[in-house]
Amino acid sequence: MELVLSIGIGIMTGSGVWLILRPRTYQVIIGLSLLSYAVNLFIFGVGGVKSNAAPLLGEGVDISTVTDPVPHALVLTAIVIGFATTALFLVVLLAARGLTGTDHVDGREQPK
Amino acid sequence: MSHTILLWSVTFAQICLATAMALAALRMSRGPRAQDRVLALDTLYVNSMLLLMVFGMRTGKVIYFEASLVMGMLGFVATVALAKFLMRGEVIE
Amino acid sequence: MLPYPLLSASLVIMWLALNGFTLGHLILGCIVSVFASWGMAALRPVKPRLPKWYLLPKLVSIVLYDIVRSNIAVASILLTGRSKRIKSGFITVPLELENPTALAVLAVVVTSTPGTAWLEYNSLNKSVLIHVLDLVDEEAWRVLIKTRYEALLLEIFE
Amino acid sequence: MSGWQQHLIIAPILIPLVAGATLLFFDERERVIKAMISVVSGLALAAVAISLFRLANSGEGTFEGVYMLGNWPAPFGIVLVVDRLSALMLVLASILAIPTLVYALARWHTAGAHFHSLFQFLLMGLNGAFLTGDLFNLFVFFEVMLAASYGLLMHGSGSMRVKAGLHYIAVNLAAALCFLIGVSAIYGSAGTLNMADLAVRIGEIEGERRMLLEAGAGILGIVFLIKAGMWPLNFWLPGAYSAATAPVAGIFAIMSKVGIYVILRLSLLVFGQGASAGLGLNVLLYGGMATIAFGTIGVLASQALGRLASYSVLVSSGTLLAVLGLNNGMVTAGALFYMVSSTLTIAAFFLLIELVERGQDAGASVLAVTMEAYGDADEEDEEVEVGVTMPGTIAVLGICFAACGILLSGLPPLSGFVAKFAMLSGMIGTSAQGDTPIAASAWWIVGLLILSGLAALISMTRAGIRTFWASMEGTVPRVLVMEMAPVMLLIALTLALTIKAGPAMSYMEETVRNLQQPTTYIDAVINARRAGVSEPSGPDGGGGL
Amino acid sequence: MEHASELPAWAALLVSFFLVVGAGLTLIGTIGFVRLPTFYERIHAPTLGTSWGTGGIVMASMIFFTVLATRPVVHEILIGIFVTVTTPVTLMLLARAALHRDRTEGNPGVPAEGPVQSPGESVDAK
Amino acid sequence: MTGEMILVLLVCLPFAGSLAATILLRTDSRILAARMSGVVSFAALLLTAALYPAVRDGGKVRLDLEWLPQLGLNVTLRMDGFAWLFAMLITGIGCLVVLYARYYMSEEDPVPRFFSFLLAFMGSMLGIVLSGNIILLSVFWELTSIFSFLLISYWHNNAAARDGARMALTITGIGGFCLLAGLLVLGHIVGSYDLDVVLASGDQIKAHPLYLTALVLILMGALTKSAQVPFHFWLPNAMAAPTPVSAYLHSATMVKAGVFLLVRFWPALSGTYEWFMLVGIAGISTLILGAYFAMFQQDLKGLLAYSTISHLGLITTLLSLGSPVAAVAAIFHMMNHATFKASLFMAAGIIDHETGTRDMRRLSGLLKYLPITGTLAMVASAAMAGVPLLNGFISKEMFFAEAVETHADSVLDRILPYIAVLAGAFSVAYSLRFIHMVFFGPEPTDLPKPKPHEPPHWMRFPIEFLVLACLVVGIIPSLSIGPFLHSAVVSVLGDRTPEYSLAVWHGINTPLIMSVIALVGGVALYAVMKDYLAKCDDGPPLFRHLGGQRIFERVLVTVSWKWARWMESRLGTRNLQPQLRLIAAAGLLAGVLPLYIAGFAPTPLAFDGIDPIFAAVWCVGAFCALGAAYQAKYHRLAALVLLGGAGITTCITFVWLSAPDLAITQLVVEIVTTVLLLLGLRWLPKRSEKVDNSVTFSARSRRFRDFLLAISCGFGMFVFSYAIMKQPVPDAIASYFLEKAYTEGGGRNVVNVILVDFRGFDTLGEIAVLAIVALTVFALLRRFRPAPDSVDKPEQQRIQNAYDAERPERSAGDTVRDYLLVPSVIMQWMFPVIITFSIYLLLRGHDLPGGGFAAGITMAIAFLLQYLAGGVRWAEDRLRILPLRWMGIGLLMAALTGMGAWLFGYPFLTTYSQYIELPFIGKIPAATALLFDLGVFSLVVGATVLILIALAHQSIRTHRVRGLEATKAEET
Ligand code: NA
Ligand code: NA
Repeated sequence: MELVLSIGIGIMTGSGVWLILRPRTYQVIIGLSLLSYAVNLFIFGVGGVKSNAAPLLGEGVDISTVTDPVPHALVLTAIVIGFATTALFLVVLLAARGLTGTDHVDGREQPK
Repeated sequence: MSHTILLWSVTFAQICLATAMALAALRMSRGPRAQDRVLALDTLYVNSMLLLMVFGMRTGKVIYFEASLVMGMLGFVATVALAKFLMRGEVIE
Repeated sequence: MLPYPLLSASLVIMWLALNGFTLGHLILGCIVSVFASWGMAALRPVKPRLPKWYLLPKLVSIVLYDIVRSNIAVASILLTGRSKRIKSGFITVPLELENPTALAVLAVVVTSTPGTAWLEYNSLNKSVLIHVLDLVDEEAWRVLIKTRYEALLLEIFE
Repeated sequence: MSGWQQHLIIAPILIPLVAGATLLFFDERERVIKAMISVVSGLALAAVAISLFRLANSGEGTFEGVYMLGNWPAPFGIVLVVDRLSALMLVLASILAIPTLVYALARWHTAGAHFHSLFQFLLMGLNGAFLTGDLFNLFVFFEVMLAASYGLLMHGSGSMRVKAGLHYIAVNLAAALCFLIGVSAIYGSAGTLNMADLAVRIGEIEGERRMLLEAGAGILGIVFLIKAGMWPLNFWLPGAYSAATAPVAGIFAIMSKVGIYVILRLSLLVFGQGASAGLGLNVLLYGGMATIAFGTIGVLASQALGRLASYSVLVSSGTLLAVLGLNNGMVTAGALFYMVSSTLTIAAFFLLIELVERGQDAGASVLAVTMEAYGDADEEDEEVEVGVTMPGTIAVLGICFAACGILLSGLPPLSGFVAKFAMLSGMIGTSAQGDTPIAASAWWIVGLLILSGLAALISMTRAGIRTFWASMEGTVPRVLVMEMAPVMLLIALTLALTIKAGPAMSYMEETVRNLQQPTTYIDAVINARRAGVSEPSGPDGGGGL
Repeated sequence: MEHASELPAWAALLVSFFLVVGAGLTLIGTIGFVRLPTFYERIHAPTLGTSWGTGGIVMASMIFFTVLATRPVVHEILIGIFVTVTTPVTLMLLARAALHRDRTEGNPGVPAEGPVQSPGESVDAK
Repeated sequence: MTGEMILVLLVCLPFAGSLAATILLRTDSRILAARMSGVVSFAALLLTAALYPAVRDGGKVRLDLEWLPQLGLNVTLRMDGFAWLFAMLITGIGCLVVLYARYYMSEEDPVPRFFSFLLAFMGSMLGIVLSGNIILLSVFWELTSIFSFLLISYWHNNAAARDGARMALTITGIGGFCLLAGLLVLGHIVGSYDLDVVLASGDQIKAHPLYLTALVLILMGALTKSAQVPFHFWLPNAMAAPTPVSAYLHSATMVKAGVFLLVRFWPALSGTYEWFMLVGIAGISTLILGAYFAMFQQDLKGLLAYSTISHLGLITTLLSLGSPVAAVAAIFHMMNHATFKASLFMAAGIIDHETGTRDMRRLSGLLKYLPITGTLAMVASAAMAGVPLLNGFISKEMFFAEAVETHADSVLDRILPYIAVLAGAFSVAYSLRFIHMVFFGPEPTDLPKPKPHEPPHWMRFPIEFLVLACLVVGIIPSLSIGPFLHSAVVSVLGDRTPEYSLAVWHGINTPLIMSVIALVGGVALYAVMKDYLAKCDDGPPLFRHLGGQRIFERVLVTVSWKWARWMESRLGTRNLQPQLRLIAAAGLLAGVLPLYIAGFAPTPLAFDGIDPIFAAVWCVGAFCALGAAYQAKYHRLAALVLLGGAGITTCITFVWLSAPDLAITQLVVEIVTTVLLLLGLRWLPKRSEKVDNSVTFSARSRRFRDFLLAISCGFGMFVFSYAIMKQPVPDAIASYFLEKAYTEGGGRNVVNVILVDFRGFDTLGEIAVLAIVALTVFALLRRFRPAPDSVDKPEQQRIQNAYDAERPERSAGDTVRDYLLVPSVIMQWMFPVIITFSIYLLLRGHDLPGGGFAAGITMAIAFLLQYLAGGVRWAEDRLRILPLRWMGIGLLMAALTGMGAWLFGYPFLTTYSQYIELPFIGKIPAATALLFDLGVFSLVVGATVLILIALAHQSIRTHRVRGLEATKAEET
């Protein structure tokens, strides 16, 4: 499982990094979203991955077998903050596009 | 006995659904037009929802149910927005 | 207080289905459903009248049956590879239904049934454009929709 | 600290939070109420910060300033810690907040929506970052601070601000991702998020786990270096700072110091010793020197005053980084003094620039263009009468400008000189231990500091001559007392810092001594007692209370 | 799947049946979705998954958990209802959008918008 | 009054006077400012004089005040004989200059400012002289630079004054910084910054390996300040200053600060070979070059400036020799030069004032008009030329005597006598020229002010006084200056004080012969060059076009402007892509380097235990991620859809790996994000693959580089995350949470308990972030202006509207109405359902997956759906959502819940949970954490709705704007 997840994280990171290095604001925002998926999964994976061991207490739940809940809480916070910042970045890129007329990240078309 | 039967059927179901997801993803990337991709996303949503339900059965836990419910209940919102964007060029008028 | 009793009841049922049936949840569900139906009231939808709501189960069972049948039909088309040979097409069905809710129910029925898809409703001439996957006999489809579903819906909603 | 006093620790976070939330209930048109809430919050903050400062300074190396949120003991819950360093930063932040706020009240707070809320949230983020003793909570407060800074940076809108905002946000989002990777890697390899606990555990971690921890710490370090503005991760800074409106740039003066603060805190608390300490120190040292060099070049190359000021921020950051890289207690104390001095200076300078440029046609017209073209035609902002021609305006502006120039180039008699002297004295002066030869790196820093001072001198005279003597012919800028007073206050503070250099430096030295003795901090955090529970990490207390 | 060992055989068989049917139909639908040549035909394929595909798995799950917990577990039915109710919305909106696009681009094979065509007049999709 | 108090008063008084003058700035109190300055400087003079008894014969007055005692920087004021002599010079000439300036400054000048700066300068100069701490000395040193800058640029509308001032500040500033460094090194060597300690540690200093470093740095300070070659060129350019400034700063005091410093540290630093070479070369070259340049100046003040440079070179040369007698001569010459040069400057100022020019080619025969001034100038010039019976003669004789002595056997030493004579001859020549060309010869013809006459008596008085001093000292040196000089010498040289005599006549000896040669040679030289000099261009023949000023300006502009700009553009960037590239690379490096150094061996891959279904799901996820990356440029919608696919994979992963909370949250966020991006997509420009497919080589290589970086980052993250996942979290804090979540947190869902209780503070911060972002979005969008090509309605709408418009049976908007007729019914009916579901998520959160955040977003989706179904107008007609209220209430509720604990004496956010027994219903959990979660919920609803709605509003807003524009166009 770790292998699959970490390959997935790697691919998402690679795609995200590629995109944030592109010149169009839309590419950057997609890249940032992909990167935040990757990072969220990374945080999540740090606690060790276990299937079917949700940290929910109840009768018959042995707390030594459930997964580490801390990374989950961290990911939740990270998701929320990621959502907020994505929204913000979107609006800023729209505002920039409106003011500069271009969707280039630098607000002007680069000479080729 | 029932364990074996269930194991096989659950595994079969999961394979089917995973394959279905892969096919939906294929259509998603192939298009050819935007509406195909959007429809593929919707299909992917449904397939994943089903996969998660089967997963819930495999683990015997009902706690994963809400995730499926959210997909079933709210998944269409994104697709509606996409479809409306295709039709009107604008999501909220 | 309860602008949509049927809705409120359904929401209570939904609440109980989600939480399990206990007295506490019944009370809580009632409170929640009241809030939710106030929300609905705020939207001021065209309030559907359901004089013959007891016919609904009939509709449901017909639809369920049809869905099973068309599931098999479509699945066999897809499985046997007939998909290359079948003739699909559009049909226009004039409707008498006007109530939007009833139209919505009809749309759900048509679309949920594999093999038919509701494409476009034209409010001017009150007709609907439907796409049929295996269009052998147009008129048969038209009749099917009008008699099997529309008639029943007209009965329920008017 | 006991009773109500104990809750004082969280007040620097809650006051702006509540103020910011309360402000949401008032319409944009109710400017007076909004301004009042904001100012009252600022004053309350300053009062709290000063009381905490006095409390922190009263003890002889003892810590009582640990606040366990939710009454959960460290390392499980989040703790806030007040020590000399964080108290100093709190005071600095609130001292900066009041003048900038007053300045903004003259006109800028109406240039866009929700200025006051954003301002309060920025203070909340800053104070939280200074107080928290938890790595992930630090991330959260960084985000609070940054989110507010995004809003404030683009306050007033306009093409330049939005473009700068786009870059600023993109860079900070990338940094935030690194932050998360770093923190979670540290959690994954050390099993804790509490800084004090981490400091305890780090000694016991070995093997592969330690390598992973170091890698995580390295990635985390990049984040703080980005925030602190280390070359080559600092190109966002001049654009962002120079595009911001004056009061915003003024309060931003402390933002780059947050990165420095964290580096100082973590490097001495957690990574003070061990194999990886050396590498990090070298990065700070050489990166800092490169930053000074780059900042110096930028100061020289800047035509616009805003960019000059921004590059001065870089010089200041570079100086601090390089000096921290030397890892020499005496010098670090000087660096703390320098940090305070340069923050005040840069804030004053940013506030001043707008007033000075108001007299110039070019600057004023650029401003007018942005205000006209991008202002909303639908909601006519009523024309605010900006300033009146005061007698002696030019003279006062000129004196303030000269004071900023003197401060930036580290000339006497203001605190810039004392700060520079304190650092230099630690590197090559009497404080550099008698017989050991002075390190080559110290010489390099000395050279760079001298060059940077010289560059500031050349650039500031060039700019001053251009603005005051060559172009401000006849046009006297219209400046309000409300705008001038904050600048003068900040400069007066640098003067006070000069006069009281002795006591101030004692505080800094004591601060550094505390930082170099992390066990006090660690013990205070780990052994803090829960309220209502007899044991420090007592038995199950039943239902919470 | 150790937890399922106590399940009686009849239930296991029933569950398996619904599972296989549901998942199978979904897969078939998706295969059709990939293979069918035109968009208007493809739109039918996923409805296999949203109708009895979902229905089968919902049934399987309900039976499974009901028998296992020896109390009625019916909340899955909500999923069925919501999927049934919401899928038409997306399909309608999408298909109409496609229709509009085809009409604007003047693609052959789509009926023109306007007054009702006389009965019997339909347009061949091919 | 004690000596200590006098010291403090002496330093403070001028600054206080300066402040007072600043306050008088706006008043028209020219005379008042001058009078006050006069009183202040005269009082300072008296105070200084009063200290004489204390400093006579090696006495000292010393005062210590703590300033920065930890670092050895204290306000130590210390006066000895030498400092006294200098202080007398500063205050005495200060008085005279104030008096002179009172008449010199014109009506239009802002006189109070002038006196303010002048007094401040006087204070700084006194500070240098009186500093007993070398760092304090450096403080005052820099202050003199600053005030000199302000004084030179006094007439700042004159470009020459601005440039001259800047040059002076730059040069002396460089020197000042070096001096500070040098003094610090000196402190390092000695272990103290106390002047007395430093002066007592000469041997230790000279033996220290850092001696040369300290020496060079200190000399940089001294030589720049004293305008020694090659730093001399600022002084002639500083002549743009008002003449009182030139007289005071550039002859008597500030330029003397450099040589003062050399004298001050003479006991500690001199006497080594390095000292001799460095100081000697500078001094000798300055001596000769200054004199040579002075001859060719056409500007009166230029001539005096170069002459000053030359005389400072003379003093420096004397100090370089390392012999005590030479040091005596240096001190003596400092005083002499100050007297005659200040008077000459003032005379030049009068000439300028009366004739309107300082160009010697235009001046002629002025003696007729200015007989008294002319006479005084002649005497002073004679002193400058070293004519017997004047003070300049005596010190020059001493210089010649020292020049012939052998000090350190070297070429320099051997050529010194010849150079000394040559320089003497030059100085005779330019002195003669000054007098002859200005006061003699034909009637002036081409004066800007044709009728010059004598100035008011009190303006001339300072010159008279100084000339008188030249005469007195020149005739009876040992009776006049003798005792004071002796005190000074003793205080500097201490035990090494030599025997010297100040007699006018020492008999016929080598120095006298040298003097005669110089005098005769100088007269002859002038006679030969007279005609050439009367017409030639300004500046010496060979170097005329190679002005130090021009080189300086050129270098300054090149280095500080052109190079800086070039380097800024090279070392920095204003583009985003390189910055992100650097961050990615830095992050990669920061992660890899520690691993590499520590010798990290990648964890071997374990293929067992992989769930193939999970792997298949990830195949889909990876495929979607790569697809999104591939399509994002030209097929934005495709990229968005593929991003959704990647998001679904993430969700499934969360479910699969036991994090149902995360899955739910991720899902709802995913949905809202998709809608958000779609809302934004409408405002982005069309992009077509066909248009921009011209790819250059550089673009391609850039792409390849990015590709490599992306692959590396991806691979790095793969290795890193695999390694870290394989490490079980050590003894984590997690077990505590698992143990206490139910017993003390009152919840079964540990994740939620962490969120609202254990780490509720994080959540508080996180919702604050959301609130802030919503506010920012709102504020930004209020001023949103779409790009011109996006203002129009989308193409689809235009076509559909046109279609509706064409047909008589249809009305506008029919298409969209029909389009949404059926779907909107279902979307409306979903509204209460989703609300119910959101409340469900909220209430169960503490025990089961859900929670305030997911519930809030779900609620927001319910609202969003109505906007989708009916449009903005329709929805807002029905739903009055006040997002700001929701946000405010949410934040306050969360904060107040936390504060509630205070009432019970617990810290912020301490929760209280209990099971409440209700009739019929049974036990229900009641935790304050739920209130907190309710706050979260409220805030999230408000913030999400605010963001979405603010974006959605842009469409109708721009339509409105367009409508307004259209009507405006019709009207015109
Ligand atoms: Na269908
Ligand atoms: Na029409």
